[in-house]
Amino acid sequence: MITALTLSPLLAQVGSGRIQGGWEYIWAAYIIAWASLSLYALSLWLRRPGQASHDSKE
Amino acid sequence: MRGARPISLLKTVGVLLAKDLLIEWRTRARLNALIFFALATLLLFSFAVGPDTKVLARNAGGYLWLALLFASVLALGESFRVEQENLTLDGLRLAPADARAIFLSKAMGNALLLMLLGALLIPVMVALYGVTVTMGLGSFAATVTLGCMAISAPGTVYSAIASNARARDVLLPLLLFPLIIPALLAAAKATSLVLQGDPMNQLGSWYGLLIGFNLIYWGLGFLLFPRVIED
Amino acid sequence: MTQQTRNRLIAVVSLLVAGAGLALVAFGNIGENLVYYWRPSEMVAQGEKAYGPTIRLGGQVQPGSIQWNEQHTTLHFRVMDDEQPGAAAVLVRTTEVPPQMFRERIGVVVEGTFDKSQVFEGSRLMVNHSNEYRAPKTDEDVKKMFEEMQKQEATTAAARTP
Amino acid sequence: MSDLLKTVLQVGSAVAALASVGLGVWLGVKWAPPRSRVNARPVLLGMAALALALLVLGNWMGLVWTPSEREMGDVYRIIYVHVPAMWMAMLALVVNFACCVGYLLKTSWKTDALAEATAEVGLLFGTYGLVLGAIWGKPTWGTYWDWDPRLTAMAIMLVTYVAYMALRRFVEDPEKRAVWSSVVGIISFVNLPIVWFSVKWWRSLHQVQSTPKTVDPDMTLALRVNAWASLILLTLFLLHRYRTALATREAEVALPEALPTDVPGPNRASEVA
Repeated sequence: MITALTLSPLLAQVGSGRIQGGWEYIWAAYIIAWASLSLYALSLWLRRPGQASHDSKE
Repeated sequence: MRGARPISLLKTVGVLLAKDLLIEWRTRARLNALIFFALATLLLFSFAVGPDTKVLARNAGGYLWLALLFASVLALGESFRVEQENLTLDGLRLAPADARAIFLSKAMGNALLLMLLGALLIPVMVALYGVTVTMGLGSFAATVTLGCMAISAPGTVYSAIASNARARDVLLPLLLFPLIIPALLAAAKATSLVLQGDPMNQLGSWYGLLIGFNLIYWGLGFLLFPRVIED
Repeated sequence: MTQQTRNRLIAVVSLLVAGAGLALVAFGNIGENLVYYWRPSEMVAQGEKAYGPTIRLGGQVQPGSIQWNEQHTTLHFRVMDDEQPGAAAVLVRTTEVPPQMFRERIGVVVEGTFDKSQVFEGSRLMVNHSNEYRAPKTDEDVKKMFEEMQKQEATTAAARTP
Repeated sequence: MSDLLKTVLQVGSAVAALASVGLGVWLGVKWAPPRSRVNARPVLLGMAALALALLVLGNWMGLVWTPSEREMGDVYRIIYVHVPAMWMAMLALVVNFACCVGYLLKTSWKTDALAEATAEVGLLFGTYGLVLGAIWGKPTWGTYWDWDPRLTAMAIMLVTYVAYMALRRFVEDPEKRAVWSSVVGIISFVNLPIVWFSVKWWRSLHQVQSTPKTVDPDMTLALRVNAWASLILLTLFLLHRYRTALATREAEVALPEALPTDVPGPNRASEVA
């Protein structure tokens, strides 16, 4: 990601004190959050009190 | 316990501790194995790091405590296995010995064992890693005492749990290691400071941290241990 | 005293011991001393004892002290204790590219070594953010600022690519 | 957005979340035993839909509606997912502690099942919250990870709860498992206040907790909507996990051959049913 091309404008702004862009971090964060939540929801669904064991008892 | 006149807690602790130490003394082979294991760990670190004596000397405190930690897992695991083989733990509970007395005696026994181990390892470490000791023996003793006590209190509770569980050899380190990272860190740092000198006067604070962890773990262990070994 | 009250008493006492432990960790002045980073004044006060080991130095960037050499990507700046006049300050030299938030007066933590030359050689430069989250003055300001920066970027990038 | 709408959003999301928690508790009592006659489906679907709607709204507010930050630009938008996750993790682990203490004081499979649920869900939120924090750290601090007191304490705490979950897996006897894991849970909880206060007690790279005073009102509102959405999700997760745990417990106690012979199985089963 950090090649000379992307680095050089970065270097020019040392001391500006403001982050520009960085949307890739934001997307990564939001995607990880949503993925964790939905994967966990899925795992809960798969582990739901089983019909199988339930039926066998009755 | 019911009805019978309660024997003083401290007295029970004394008796049990004497019993444990006697067992330890009579089965010296196991003790020797433990010492050998810890020494081998120290030696392995020096092989793993390579011949760079500067690195070895700088990290000596950390290696010492890692060796002690690994050895402690063996020692802690053994301390309840001994009781289980002959069902003595049940016997003790029927005696009736206060479960808290069992905790105190076991934890103190383990701490003493670890301190002995530490006392043996330190000269070896000094020789093996070529470190110079800047501070006195007193600070060394304080560090080893506090560190070993911090390992042994939660270690005793957890080894009582793990010794009855499936996969106990995995479970004890799994439970114990994360919990005592802060104590281990403090002990390792304190040891480094004792070895290399204490430019920023941090030693007292690391001791404070260790004392704090000791109070927490000994208090909680004392409180909760009876529930661990009840049936 | 019955057995039960005695047991309860012992339980309470052991809880108090645990609580005391936590209180000691919390308020035992441990944080004052056992620190994640040293302030410049503390480090300087140690004199020669601070020379050599890898330490973290933390403080604020002194206004007007930032010197950035683009060719060699070396950065010089001074880290000060606080804004008060006469506060201790230490010169830091690093070849790290600082995070974008780096500016005058911002909190920094530098990892590195200090020596006789009184220059702190930073091998790692981290920027500390406060717990304040504020919108810029107006949206227009931001837009203008971004446009200017982008223009500047474009020119510098063009100048650098042969 | 007008002030009135903002107030509606604030109050509305709070009421929705708190009502959902109430509903969750009620469902936990009525519906969680697997053979319960309560048909919880409409309520659950409603809560899930509400959570999803609030979450989408909150994320939209976080990503689009709120202004960028003075210094951090857009990167600060990670706050809207990082902070609620950490809050929920703390909340779940506090409930876990309460359950551990509760179980030792009064034996009940329900407490044990809830302890299992809270530890797992707390671990989920804590873990992804930690990952988000690391991602946030790269552009702002300049590093993903550093061993500052906050980060170190949090990492240690998460690993202790991983060990807690492992312990639950490794012990077959449900009664022993419940007692031992309660003990381990109580000991592990010691870390939580240390994590929370570490930024106040010690110098660290991590900033101290923000308050509404230090955050612009719009940002606070967006953060709140996200947090309330997370709270509903937490309730739903806990509810389902609790139900699963309770069913497992019931099955374990109902099969006498799975137990050591000296444990009185039947009266246990009757207590659950």
